[in-house]
Amino acid sequence: MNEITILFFATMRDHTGERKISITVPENTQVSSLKAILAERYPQAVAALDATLVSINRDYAFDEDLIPAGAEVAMFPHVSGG
Amino acid sequence: MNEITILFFATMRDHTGERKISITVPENTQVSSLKAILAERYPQAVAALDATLVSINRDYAFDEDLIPAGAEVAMFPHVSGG
Amino acid sequence: MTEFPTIFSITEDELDLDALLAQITLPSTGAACFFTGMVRGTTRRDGLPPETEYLEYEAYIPMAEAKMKQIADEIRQRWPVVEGIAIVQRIGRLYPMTPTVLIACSAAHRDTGVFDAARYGIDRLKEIVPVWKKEVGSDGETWIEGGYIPQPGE
Amino acid sequence: MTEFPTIFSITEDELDLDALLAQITLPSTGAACFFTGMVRGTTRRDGLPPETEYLEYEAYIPMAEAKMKQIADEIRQRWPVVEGIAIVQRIGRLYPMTPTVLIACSAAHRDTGVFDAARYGIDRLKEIVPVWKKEVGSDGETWIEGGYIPQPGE
Repeated sequence: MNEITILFFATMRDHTGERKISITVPENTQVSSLKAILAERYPQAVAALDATLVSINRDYAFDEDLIPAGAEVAMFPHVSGG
Repeated sequence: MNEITILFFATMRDHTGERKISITVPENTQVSSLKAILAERYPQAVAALDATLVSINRDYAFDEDLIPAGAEVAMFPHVSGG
Repeated sequence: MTEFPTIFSITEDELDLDALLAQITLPSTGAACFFTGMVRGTTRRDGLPPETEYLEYEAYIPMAEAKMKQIADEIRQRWPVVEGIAIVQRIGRLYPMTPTVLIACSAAHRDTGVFDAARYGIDRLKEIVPVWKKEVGSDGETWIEGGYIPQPGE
Repeated sequence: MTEFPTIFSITEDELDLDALLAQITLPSTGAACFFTGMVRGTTRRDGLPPETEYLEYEAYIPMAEAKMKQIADEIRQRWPVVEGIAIVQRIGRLYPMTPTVLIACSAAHRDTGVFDAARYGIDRLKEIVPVWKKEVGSDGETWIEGGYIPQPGE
């Protein structure tokens, strides 16, 4: 099992009600599986999790990407800086 | 006869050795004739007068333009601001 | 080869354009193009309040700075003659008419792509730098969302 | 219609980009593009000294300001959505790395032509605004001359 950190920003923070959590996931967990795990934990955030952008260790990540041990994962909506 | 002012800038000032002069020219003097008058006055500046830009009352002027009474004429090289 | 300055930061402080320009000016530099974004107080858009009281900006700071660095690298690859690059995003509560973001590129001359490079920089910032803003006005709060989906490798 | 700010000046004072940006920012303004020119200390050109000690700028001030006003009018004609325009030329003795000229255009959004408008502004300034500069270096003085011949009506 791998311990990972998940950060939520903007609307993802609003939907989950969390800013930062630590969870344990099986080794070789894909981003898509992590979203499924979180959908169970935050049922009110299912639609948002479906559309969320994801980063792993500060790089954009995608459904098939594997989450390494100790990863800093972040979930957030489309960016809108400027 | 019309009294006019002539300002010299940059290399035109260097060539004529003057910053500002007042001269009297015939009515309906064209820019080209004014250059000829000045070429006689500043023989060392003949080549420069040939290539000079000219303004009348702060607008660019050209060889055939007439110089009105009381005009503020200026003579200067190609601009190089920035 | 001269070391060309690259500045990227997320800050809560006021932008200081003159200081940033000085930081991207080398002895060989003759031209710079800046883009700045400001909070609009009045905007016409369907379904949103017409008057903005303020915007609340937040960022995923370490990733945002990494992505700014990446944008600077992309600019240098596309416009190798660019000398200095500054990319700064201000966050926090920002009121109308306040500058929020700056992209500046310097080079020896103006015909080197500095205008295109700055334009590219702000376009990319709005695509991949993790910053978000919430508009607060008389009718409540609205998150503003971009429309870009980053691709693998971005 | 809102009165859009137009600033044009010849000055011996330091440029203050932040103050100029504030002057061309309206409540409806969301974007601005600036161009600044700086004195280059090192330039590679045949027949000229490689190191510039300073540049000496002079202007025919009232005509220069009139031509800046004309450039602002031309910009508004070509890019009617431009809101604020600032055109400032600094004169006097200016040392390497010093900003000498600024063109800034603001608008509601960045895709309104502000980059092209600022680019147009500096190109036109170098064509028709009566300002001249003399380069002073270790090898003596050299007047720098532009190559543009204004046409009737310019």
